[in-house]
Amino acid sequence: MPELTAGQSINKALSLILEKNQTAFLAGEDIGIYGGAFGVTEGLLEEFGSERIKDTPISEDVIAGLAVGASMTGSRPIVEMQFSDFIVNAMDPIVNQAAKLHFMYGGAVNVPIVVRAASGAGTGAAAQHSQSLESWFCHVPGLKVVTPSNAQNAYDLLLSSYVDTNPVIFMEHKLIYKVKENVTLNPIPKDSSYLGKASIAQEGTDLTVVSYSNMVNVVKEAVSMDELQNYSIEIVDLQTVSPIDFETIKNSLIKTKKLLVCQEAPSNSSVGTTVVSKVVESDLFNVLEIAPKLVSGLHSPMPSAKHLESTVIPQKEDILNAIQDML
Amino acid sequence: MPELTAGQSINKALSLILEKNQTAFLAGEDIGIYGGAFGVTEGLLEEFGSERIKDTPISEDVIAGLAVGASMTGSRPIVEMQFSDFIVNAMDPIVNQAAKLHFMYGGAVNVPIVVRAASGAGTGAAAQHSQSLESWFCHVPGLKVVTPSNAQNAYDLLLSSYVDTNPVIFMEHKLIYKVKENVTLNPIPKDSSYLGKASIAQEGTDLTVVSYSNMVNVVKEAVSMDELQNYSIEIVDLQTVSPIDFETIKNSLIKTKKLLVCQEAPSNSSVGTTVVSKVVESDLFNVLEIAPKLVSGLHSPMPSAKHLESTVIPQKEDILNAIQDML
Amino acid sequence: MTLTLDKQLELHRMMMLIRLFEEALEEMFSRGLLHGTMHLSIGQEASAAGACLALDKEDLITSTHRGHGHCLGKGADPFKMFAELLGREDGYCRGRGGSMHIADLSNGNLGANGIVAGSLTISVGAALSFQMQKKDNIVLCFFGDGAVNEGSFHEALNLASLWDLPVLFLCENNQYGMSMASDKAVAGESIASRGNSYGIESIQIDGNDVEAVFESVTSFKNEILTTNRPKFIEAVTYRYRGHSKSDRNLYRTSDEIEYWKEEKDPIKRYIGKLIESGVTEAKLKEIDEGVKELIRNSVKKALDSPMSPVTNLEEDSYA
Amino acid sequence: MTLTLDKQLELHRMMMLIRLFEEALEEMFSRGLLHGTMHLSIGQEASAAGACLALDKEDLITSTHRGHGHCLGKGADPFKMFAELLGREDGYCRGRGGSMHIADLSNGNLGANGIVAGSLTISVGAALSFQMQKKDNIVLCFFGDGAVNEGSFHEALNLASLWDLPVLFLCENNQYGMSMASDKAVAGESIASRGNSYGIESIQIDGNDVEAVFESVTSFKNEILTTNRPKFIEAVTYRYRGHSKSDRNLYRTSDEIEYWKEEKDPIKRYIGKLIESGVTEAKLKEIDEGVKELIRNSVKKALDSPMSPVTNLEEDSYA
Ligand SMILES: Cc1ncc(C[n+]2csc(CCOP(=O)(O)OP(=O)(O)O)c2C)c(N)n1
Ligand SMILES: Cc1ncc(C[n+]2csc(CCOP(=O)(O)OP(=O)(O)O)c2C)c(N)n1
Ligand SMILES: [Mg+2]
Ligand SMILES: [Mg+2]
Repeated sequence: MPELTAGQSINKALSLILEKNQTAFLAGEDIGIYGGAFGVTEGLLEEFGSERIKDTPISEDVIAGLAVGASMTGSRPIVEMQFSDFIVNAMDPIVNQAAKLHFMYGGAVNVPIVVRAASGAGTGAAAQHSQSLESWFCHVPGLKVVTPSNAQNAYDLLLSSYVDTNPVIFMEHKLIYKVKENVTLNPIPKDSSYLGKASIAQEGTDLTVVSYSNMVNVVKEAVSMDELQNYSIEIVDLQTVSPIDFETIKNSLIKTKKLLVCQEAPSNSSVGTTVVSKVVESDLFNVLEIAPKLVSGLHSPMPSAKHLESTVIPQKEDILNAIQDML
Repeated sequence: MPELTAGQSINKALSLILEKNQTAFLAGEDIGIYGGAFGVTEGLLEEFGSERIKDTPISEDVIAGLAVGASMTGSRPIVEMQFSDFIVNAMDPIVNQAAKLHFMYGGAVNVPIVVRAASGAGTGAAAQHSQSLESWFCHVPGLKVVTPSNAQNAYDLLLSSYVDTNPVIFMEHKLIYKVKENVTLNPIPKDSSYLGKASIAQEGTDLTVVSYSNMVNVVKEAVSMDELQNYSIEIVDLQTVSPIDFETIKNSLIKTKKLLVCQEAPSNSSVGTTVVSKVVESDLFNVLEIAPKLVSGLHSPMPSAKHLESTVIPQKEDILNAIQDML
Repeated sequence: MTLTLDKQLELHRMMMLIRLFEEALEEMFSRGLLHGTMHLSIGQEASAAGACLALDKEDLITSTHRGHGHCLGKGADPFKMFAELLGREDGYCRGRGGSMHIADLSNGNLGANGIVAGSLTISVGAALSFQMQKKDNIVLCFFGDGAVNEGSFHEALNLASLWDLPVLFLCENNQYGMSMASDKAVAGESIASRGNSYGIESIQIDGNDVEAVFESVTSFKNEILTTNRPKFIEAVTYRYRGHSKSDRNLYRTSDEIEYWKEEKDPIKRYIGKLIESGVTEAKLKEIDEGVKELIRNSVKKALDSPMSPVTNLEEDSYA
Repeated sequence: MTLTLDKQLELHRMMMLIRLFEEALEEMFSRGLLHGTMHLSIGQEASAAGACLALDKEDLITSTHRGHGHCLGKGADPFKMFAELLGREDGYCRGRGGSMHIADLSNGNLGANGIVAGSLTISVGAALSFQMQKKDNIVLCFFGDGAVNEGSFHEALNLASLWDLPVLFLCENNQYGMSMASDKAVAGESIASRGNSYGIESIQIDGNDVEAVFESVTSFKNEILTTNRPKFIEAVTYRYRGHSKSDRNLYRTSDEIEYWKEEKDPIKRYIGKLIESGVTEAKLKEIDEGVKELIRNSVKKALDSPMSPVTNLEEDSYA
């Protein structure tokens, strides 16, 4: 079991996909010789050649658009947005085309594409290179949205995203590129049923914290702080934020009766409000003992200075405070 | 007090702005001689000339981008997206530029632009011409998002959006272009304090229905159905969906203790989940007598056929059912 | 290039089919049978017919909001098209797409598209598949003069040229994007010169001369397959009807419309040419009657067919 | 055009200031004082200095992720720039913008931009303001060779041409967009020919010849104001450092880098020229010492200045 960062495990997943599927290819900016802005595609050009690892001009719209056209005609594209912030330039192919064509053409076509994007803050890259935009895509019928939190689920979720017959937005938080862990290199799964399944990152009985992407790691740190050693806290890692696995959330809440949701993105119209809203719209409204809470990023662009940046992103202390308030 | 559709009242507001402010101008596709795809800008070219009413090529990115640059240099642009669906092509100037520049440049610049867009379904225009995308922009710090429901508030809200010093996304539901009502043609307000204020479309004590845009009108129809004549239902028209007026929602819920939210957009990561979530995160959790409910559009692209389209958009009967369930 | 009589009659028949199909739609619209709007290509039949009939079934097209002609040209069944516009289960998209969104994969039509320039980048991706699969086929991408000013156009042409993709860009320049005259919307010399600026060989042709369209598509297809370079055609044409059903035609004169109808109509001109070359009026009449009957029967069958059932649309949204 | 000695020394001084400013940044970075990454323009000083010094204060510029030189050229205070990168209250953006997002409105700099081609459409809007306000000023829009392939580039140039806007597009072609060689990314003849295809007069110049840059910007500015037409300059240059701090430079040879450093360095070349034309080494030394002292003092003052206080950032997000 190799020790890998999420960047490296994604690299392994990509390599496996490319090796097993001749119709698969990658396209994106600086994914070839440069190996990707975060090194995720390092070595793949050497291994698979420039026919399969396609460096593009700085043209996000056609990167996503070519994926749509290629996927409709028997190819299996996996394309990269260097920073998820640049996906703004590819919204038409993703939202008006990829998401809709299957439905709009009455089921006549499928658009199985994976759009990988490096997302999130914490690297001092400021307002235009630090956003967490997954919530937008959750609002769009026809898309699936996947948000790994570590090297292992990044690997497994990417394989499942590839296997899926729908367009998948795959958001890779930059900070998970930096943490090493042991990764089991599973084979490509037969189906994509792993998508849409949350995982229990930690079992507990006193409170449920629902989170996703890198914020799961911050939640874990918070929960392991001394102040909380006498409590039993369950952490649900959504893994896929569209569709959301409400079954797992429900089972957890029946046990804990308390809901805290944590995310890096700002709150309004987000994954977090979806979780809270869906929970209280259901029977769980009567199960919850206290008001649910949502800890999220400030409603502010990301500042560049480190001390300001960490004001905008929830820190483990913020999560600790929220948990303590609820216990 | 003239009888006007929302299209006509917006036309009056635009005309007043252009008359009083030499730095104001309009730009967009077919807004000149054609008068706009929905006739909203009819007559303005004749009145103000092509220097002020600027027909553009089909280039949404530069339409929004020129607004940003013009607003930073003393002009006051009001630009049009012919259908709000095309705003996908203008996401960079709106989201990465307009929304962020004021903050990112440390307060050194303001970006007072208004982006008008014809939004929503009900006209058989299918998946790529029927979306309600306001929720996306609510997720973006730095933007305000305005969603009039009738000719009067469309008029007043547009004037306030113009006066505001921030970028405003102004979503005009196509169906409000079709309904006439008496409109008071108020002067341009001194400040934009009307933004961010909900209005009570109907007072009541048994249940609060929070809605916005054209869905307010559907809610009104539902509430006036025979089945509900013995109940007293309060209807809150948000008017502005970013920021949301929680004060008004709160005061209403203290009275009614029951919350129903209705919107045309699909539920996930939406205005509706924001309202539900914020309400139950607050003290109101203990005020609510029953679980809140969110009636929203299906998580599906919009189909073209009339009978399928009306399956996706909440109909007054759906709202009636939801209300009856809650009473 | 000399065309066989059969091919010539096929070109004529296809133009007639497109025209009568859309005239039938107009009538259905005025009878209140259609929900929504539509974009008619009446007057522009030569580019759709000439281009599509120059392709093989395995060649692909991408189309636009004004796509009925492209769809028929590529072999679609008018019954299933009428059914689509009427929201019937037998429609190409089971009533989910309507006029602007018909795809017909079995005949190589990747679909109409409601987003101006939305199909440009899609065509590039499809051409990439052909290249990777080493197929001897091309993708023909239809778009209007208005699409030329979208950023997507730029990115698509640049990439197609850089990557030597087998795509034939075909701009149907009907001289207006909605109300916007194309010379007020496209800076620079001409639309074809835009194509050239990406290193893509580009020509301007009379888009109302069906044989000219057929011939240039035929020869460009061959060149694409032999030289591995994309190509670009600007086909100059004209639309008689408003942009869509809500157009009051204020941006052009009725004289201009009349001129094109009288002097440049692609069907009228081609009939003249065919008769000059010896085709009998009777022969043409026979063809036209056949088309009329096909349209009549298709409309009837579509009106008689069942509405699309209300299924679980959320499930239908995912493959 | 003959430049005054004062102007020549100003050009030299500005290039030195830009170079030493960025070298100081590099040092601060290696000492761990800077959060985040940055993009250095070392080797490209001539285009920033030559272009900016050809403008009036009231002329505006828009800039890029690699914008330190543009900012200094337009008159920014290095202290406030260092302070910005260090997250200090005295920084241009009060620590909210950092390296990629410095704006300096008082000197006519509308701001650096982290989005490739993000400022193209903004420059068009600013030029529209000038046109509407009937001002005799231009907007100079800096962008890289990589930006030329974005849809925004296309839409911005098309509109600037159609509307006769007073904007001077200045492409700093340093031959790479990150790892992508510009000739693999830009189809067609050249970047300048792209400009021409929109009907915008375009020239290619040696971007490492500071006087050539100064002179072409000066004369194009005049032409823009007299002819009311936008113009386009492709300034060929080269960056010595990696794209950003994480670049391993695998996509180019060290020979190539060395060649540019040795043979084409804009500062070295200009010193040679000045000395040839009679400027003394002592004079240049005096200038350089002045710049060094300015940098030293600015760094010190910035390091001594207070961190940006944590205010209510949600409130700061709205004007
Ligand atoms: C991105 C986008 N912008 C605007 C529109 C609205 N619209 C639909 S068709 C059209 C005109 C298109 O002109 P052209 O490309 O010349 O095609 P034509 O209608 O003349 O066939 C416009 C503005 C759209 N559908 N998509
Ligand atoms: C829309 C967008 N896509 C991609 C990037 C990532 N990126 C930043 S700079 C750069 C290269 C830009 O090249 P060029 O325009 O030539 O400028 P240079 O860095 O050479 O000065 C890339 C790919 C970005 N910032 N914005
Ligand atoms: Mg046209
Ligand atoms: Mg470059």
